[in-house]
Amino acid sequence: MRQISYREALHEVLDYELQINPDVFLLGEDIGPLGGAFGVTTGLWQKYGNERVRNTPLSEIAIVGAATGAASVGMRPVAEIMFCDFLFVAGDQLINQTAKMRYMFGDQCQLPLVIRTVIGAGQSAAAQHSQSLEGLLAHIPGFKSVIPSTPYDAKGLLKTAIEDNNPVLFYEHKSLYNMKGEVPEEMYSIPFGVADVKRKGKDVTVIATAEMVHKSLRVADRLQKEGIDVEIIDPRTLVPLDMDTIINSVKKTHKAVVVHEAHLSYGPGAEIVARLADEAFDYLDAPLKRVGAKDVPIPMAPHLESFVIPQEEDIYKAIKSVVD
Amino acid sequence: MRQISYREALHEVLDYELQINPDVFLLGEDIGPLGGAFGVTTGLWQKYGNERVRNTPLSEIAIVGAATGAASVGMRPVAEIMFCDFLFVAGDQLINQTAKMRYMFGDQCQLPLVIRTVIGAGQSAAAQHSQSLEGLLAHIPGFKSVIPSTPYDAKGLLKTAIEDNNPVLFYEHKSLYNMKGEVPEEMYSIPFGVADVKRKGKDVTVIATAEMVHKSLRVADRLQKEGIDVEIIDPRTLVPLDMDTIINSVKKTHKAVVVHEAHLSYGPGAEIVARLADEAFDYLDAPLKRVGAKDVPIPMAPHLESFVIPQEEDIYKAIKSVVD
Amino acid sequence: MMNKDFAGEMLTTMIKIRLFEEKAVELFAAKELPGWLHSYIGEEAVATGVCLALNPGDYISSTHRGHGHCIAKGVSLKAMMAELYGKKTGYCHGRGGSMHIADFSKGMIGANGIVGGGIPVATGAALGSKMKKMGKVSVCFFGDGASNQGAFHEALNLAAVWNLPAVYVCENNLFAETTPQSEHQHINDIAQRAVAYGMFGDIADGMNVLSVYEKAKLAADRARNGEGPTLLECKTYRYRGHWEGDPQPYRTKKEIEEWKKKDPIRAFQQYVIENRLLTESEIEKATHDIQAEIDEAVVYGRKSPLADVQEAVCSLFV
Amino acid sequence: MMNKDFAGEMLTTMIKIRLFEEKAVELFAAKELPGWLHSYIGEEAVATGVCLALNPGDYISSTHRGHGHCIAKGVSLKAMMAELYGKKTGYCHGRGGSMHIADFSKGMIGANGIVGGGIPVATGAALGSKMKKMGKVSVCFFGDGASNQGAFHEALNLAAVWNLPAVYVCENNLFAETTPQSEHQHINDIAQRAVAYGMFGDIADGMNVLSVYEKAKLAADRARNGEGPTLLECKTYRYRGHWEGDPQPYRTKKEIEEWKKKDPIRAFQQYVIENRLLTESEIEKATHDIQAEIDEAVVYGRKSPLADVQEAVCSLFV
Ligand SMILES: Cc1ncc(C[n+]2csc(CCOP(=O)(O)OP(=O)(O)O)c2C)c(N)n1
Ligand SMILES: Cc1ncc(C[n+]2csc(CCOP(=O)(O)OP(=O)(O)O)c2C)c(N)n1
Ligand SMILES: [Mg+2]
Ligand SMILES: [Mg+2]
Repeated sequence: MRQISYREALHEVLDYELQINPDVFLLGEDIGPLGGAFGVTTGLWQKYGNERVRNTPLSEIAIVGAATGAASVGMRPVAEIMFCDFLFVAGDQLINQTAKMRYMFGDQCQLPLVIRTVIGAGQSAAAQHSQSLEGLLAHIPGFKSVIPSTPYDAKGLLKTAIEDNNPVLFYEHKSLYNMKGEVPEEMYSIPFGVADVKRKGKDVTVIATAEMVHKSLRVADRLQKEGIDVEIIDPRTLVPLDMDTIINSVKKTHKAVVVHEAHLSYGPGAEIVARLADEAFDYLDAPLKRVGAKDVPIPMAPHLESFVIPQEEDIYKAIKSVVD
Repeated sequence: MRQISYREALHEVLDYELQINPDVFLLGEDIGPLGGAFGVTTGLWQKYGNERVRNTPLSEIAIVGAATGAASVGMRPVAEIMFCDFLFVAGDQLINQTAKMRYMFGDQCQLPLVIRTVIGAGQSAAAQHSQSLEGLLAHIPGFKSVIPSTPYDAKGLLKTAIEDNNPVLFYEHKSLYNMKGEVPEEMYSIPFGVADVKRKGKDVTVIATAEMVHKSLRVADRLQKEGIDVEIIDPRTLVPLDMDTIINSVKKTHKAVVVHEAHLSYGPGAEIVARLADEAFDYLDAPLKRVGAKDVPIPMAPHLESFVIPQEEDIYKAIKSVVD
Repeated sequence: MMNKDFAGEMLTTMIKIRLFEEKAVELFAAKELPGWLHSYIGEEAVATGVCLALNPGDYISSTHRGHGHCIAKGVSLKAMMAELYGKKTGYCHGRGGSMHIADFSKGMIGANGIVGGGIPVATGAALGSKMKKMGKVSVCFFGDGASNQGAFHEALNLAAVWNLPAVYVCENNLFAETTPQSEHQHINDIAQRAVAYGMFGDIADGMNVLSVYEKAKLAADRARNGEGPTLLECKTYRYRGHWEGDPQPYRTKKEIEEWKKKDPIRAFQQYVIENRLLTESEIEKATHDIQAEIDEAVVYGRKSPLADVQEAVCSLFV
Repeated sequence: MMNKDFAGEMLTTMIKIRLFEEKAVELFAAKELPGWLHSYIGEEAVATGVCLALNPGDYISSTHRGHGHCIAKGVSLKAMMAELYGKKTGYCHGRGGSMHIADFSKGMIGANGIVGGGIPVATGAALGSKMKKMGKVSVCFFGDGASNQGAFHEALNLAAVWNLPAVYVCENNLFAETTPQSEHQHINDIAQRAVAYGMFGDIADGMNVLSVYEKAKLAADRARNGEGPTLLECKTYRYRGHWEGDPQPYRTKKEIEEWKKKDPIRAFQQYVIENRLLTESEIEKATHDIQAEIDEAVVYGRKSPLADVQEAVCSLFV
């Protein structure tokens, strides 16, 4: 099958949806002539024009509010927030308007909107441009949360996101945009709430998201040589969360390690561990481990940044600590 | 000892600090002549005047920013955000400025500021005035998070908060303001990161916060009659989190239930469970349980609100499920 | 513009708001209604003047003090009252209550407990209307206090630069909760903020329904004709506390009494009588009918069943 | 006002910024510097004119495009360069990098990666100064794009109503990243936004250091004398891309060349020579010295040790 990048995979879906559905439109900062800070919308403004691909003022509150209001009256906006670090400029719109509107008003409207945003470190972009904040809004009822790790998943999940009639948060990892992988030409949807087993194994279950899937895969190769067979599960969506696949794996391996780039404490991995500690308790043979960013703002200097962000060595050690 | 309310306990500390420390000042919406939406600052504006007790415009971004900037140049502001639901109007200030400023700038300044805010349901105030959002910012490195459950704790913890040279989030539960309890006349500080055992017991450990401490205490009384001896631990601060006290209890009881009013999924309780599932794994005899609000926006109608918010019956069932 | 029917609609709308609010206040004091209550009494001319200047399909969004806007937009008193009671038959099935009434079928896209929170959302509705070429205007009500929120600023800037069919109606009642305008902003006329966006700004006498109507009509027409959004400030006053229970340490009885002299309903009633548009007995009859409708709504609210709890936790997503 | 020393300081400050930026751009292109870089080249007159109008203890806060502000405020080039290199000896021990330089000892309370994010914080510093009666003015730099953020609105409103000693310097370089001003706001003069706060608004020619200095002095004096804050718009232009690597699809080479004709350094150099304040050889000598200082800073940055990783994760709280 042809190989395209994560960026191209996303771009294909946006292009397709703009083409087939007049209600779909894009809005965000610098998504027009530039094609967005990470180039996902490259060429779309040229193709669909000002009305459908809307460069906004530097106003995250207005972006989220406009998308929410437009969705409530029948449009299907796909908004881009340049970095997830800026989501909370519009924190109130997200938490108190977007997330609650449909439910609070007694199901009077649908809210088909997608908010694409960018997570992750690795570019020495420092504390305000390197966070992985996907855990925060997962706690707020009313959002679905998607976090793809491969070009294939990116395409199928974004398709589903745009088809969904509820607010969807879509977290793209900046280090993955150039990553290539097999992606079918045709359109397809990947249902939310279906985890993907990225590697089959029998000794230990690793639950990882975004770039950590790839770091974990490399660690698994290394561990294979040591005779440890790692199963890697990518939940792909945090809300809804496919605990069945995770629990089934743990029933087999009896051990689990959760890996994410978000900060460790009060992070999204805690939820997965907590559910395992309840729902799969009887199958567990070892302490449940988590690997996440150290609990400090992400520093700029590359050696400090790497130290704070989970590295393969950290994942390796965590897995070893439960299989030994 | 004399009994005073949670509200009065907080008020005493603010009054005292305003009196002894010229750098301390209060700011917030309607904290002046009215004394705040919940009356905590009653009389302080009259006593200390406009400069020290500052009624602000309806501008949460400005409140948090002003407090942060003033703290960075040597003041010790105590800001009030009327409801925690409004914290994320100032989400970016909190997450990207207040939390990061000191660390990101290489420890060049101290940031002694306290943000007092109100959590909790129970007043049929609906989805935008009833949340318990203490878990969200606990995930952001740079804040200490305090969540007192009694008048005694409220006083000692607020004193510590104002003495601290770092940003402190101080969550007051609206249903507790009128609660009375023994509180010494003199000033005292309760160190952060020291959990309090609210009830000694040997059969099961309940970790609860804010109003859930009291609901759990009532459930414990009921369970005592059934021969189940519940230990109740109130962490009092989420950051830093006193896992030692919690783990020591679990070493004795081998079972734990975490109870909070925040939404269940991706909530603060997940962190406590996750740490137990790692650090106390060998002592556990039963699945780790959590009780939290159901994952929908808080509805207004009293019967719906009660159904969504954890009730004694929910706590009772969770405990029973692990001791049976 | 002024004929008998229209004058009648204006007057009865204001009376309906006043009587509904008086009843709500009474029920709340009797602890029949759960939650909180922010009364609109005194400000009736604003909602009425604005909503009567709109087409039926136009959008409005509202605030914590939203009953007046709903009523002026023609929503059902029964479903409103049922919502105040927290019943299944209420607009939000009891989930929303007083601060969160919406009736999408009438273009009322929601009241809001977050001050200023509805402004960007209403702006989005205007965007939707424009993109779908629906010809609908989106009106956003908010207070003087709300005009200090970042959300106000970002939304109005967007509306101006995108030339959206929106009207921003600032109900300047001189207080944000307990804080007088002079303490929360260093300006008198909030309409001046329009300058910051290159937007048209205007001021209406919010105690005079004709003044509000005239300015709102102008603004709505401008919006509909693609001439861009307007910031319309209506100078008004609330007679009761910020919320029911407010001790009101921030103003005097005298100040309130002074404002009551400009009562919008009394003034307009006098006007229609003097101009022989309506007779006293016609007004009496209409008032009587409204009272009956409200009483019926109360009975409906009281008698309606509660929403099912299971349903309430199962409908987060479509 | 203009004497030899002062003219010299103005000119050398601008040259120092220009040369520092040119060096940083060069090092970045050579991949010696990690992270990102937003060059201030073209806008030197703004930082220089404003900072020279301040007292040494006054506060400034800055943006992602912050090197010029830092240099004009007199911070150490060595510690700046070391920070760009991500070294232990940098202002932030390598934690901050280009977008997060601060030097509290010089009143430089921080650059910011969040557009508009520093405005409320700088307002807080002004509040602190006022409450502590420090007599310090707090200056906040930000761009045209930033003036559309809610944070801008809330902070300026607060400063106006509390009469804080603050100066809000909007560097209108006509673009927010790739978006021209005309697409992000429906006004030309951002200074007009002062009207919305009952604040004094003013405009300076941001390519003319004397114009900036004069207006900034006025604003700082007003602030210091308790006459309230000012919104000072400086019309300027950046010569390079938004960030190093920007393909710049949004403007033409010709437009850039037109603006370069108004180059603030060349213009002021001409002025000082014509007015016999400085000679060409004095300028040459000064430029030479600055280049030496910058080269020294580069060596310092290069040779400095890295920060200790353990320390970096152990100092979250005081
Ligand atoms: C973001 C936010 N901050 C604070 C509050 C609390 N609050 C509710 S109403 C109100 C005053 C609103 O004033 P204004 O906008 O003038 O409207 P009015 O009540 O006068 O109609 C305040 C502070 C809120 N609901 N939302
Ligand atoms: C809140 C926020 N939104 C978006 C960005 C991304 N961003 C960085 S600089 C910039 C443009 C800033 O424009 P302006 O304020 O005019 O400053 P200039 O770069 O022109 O100096 C944008 C959109 C950001 N850093 N912060
Ligand atoms: Mg008001
Ligand atoms: Mg700019």
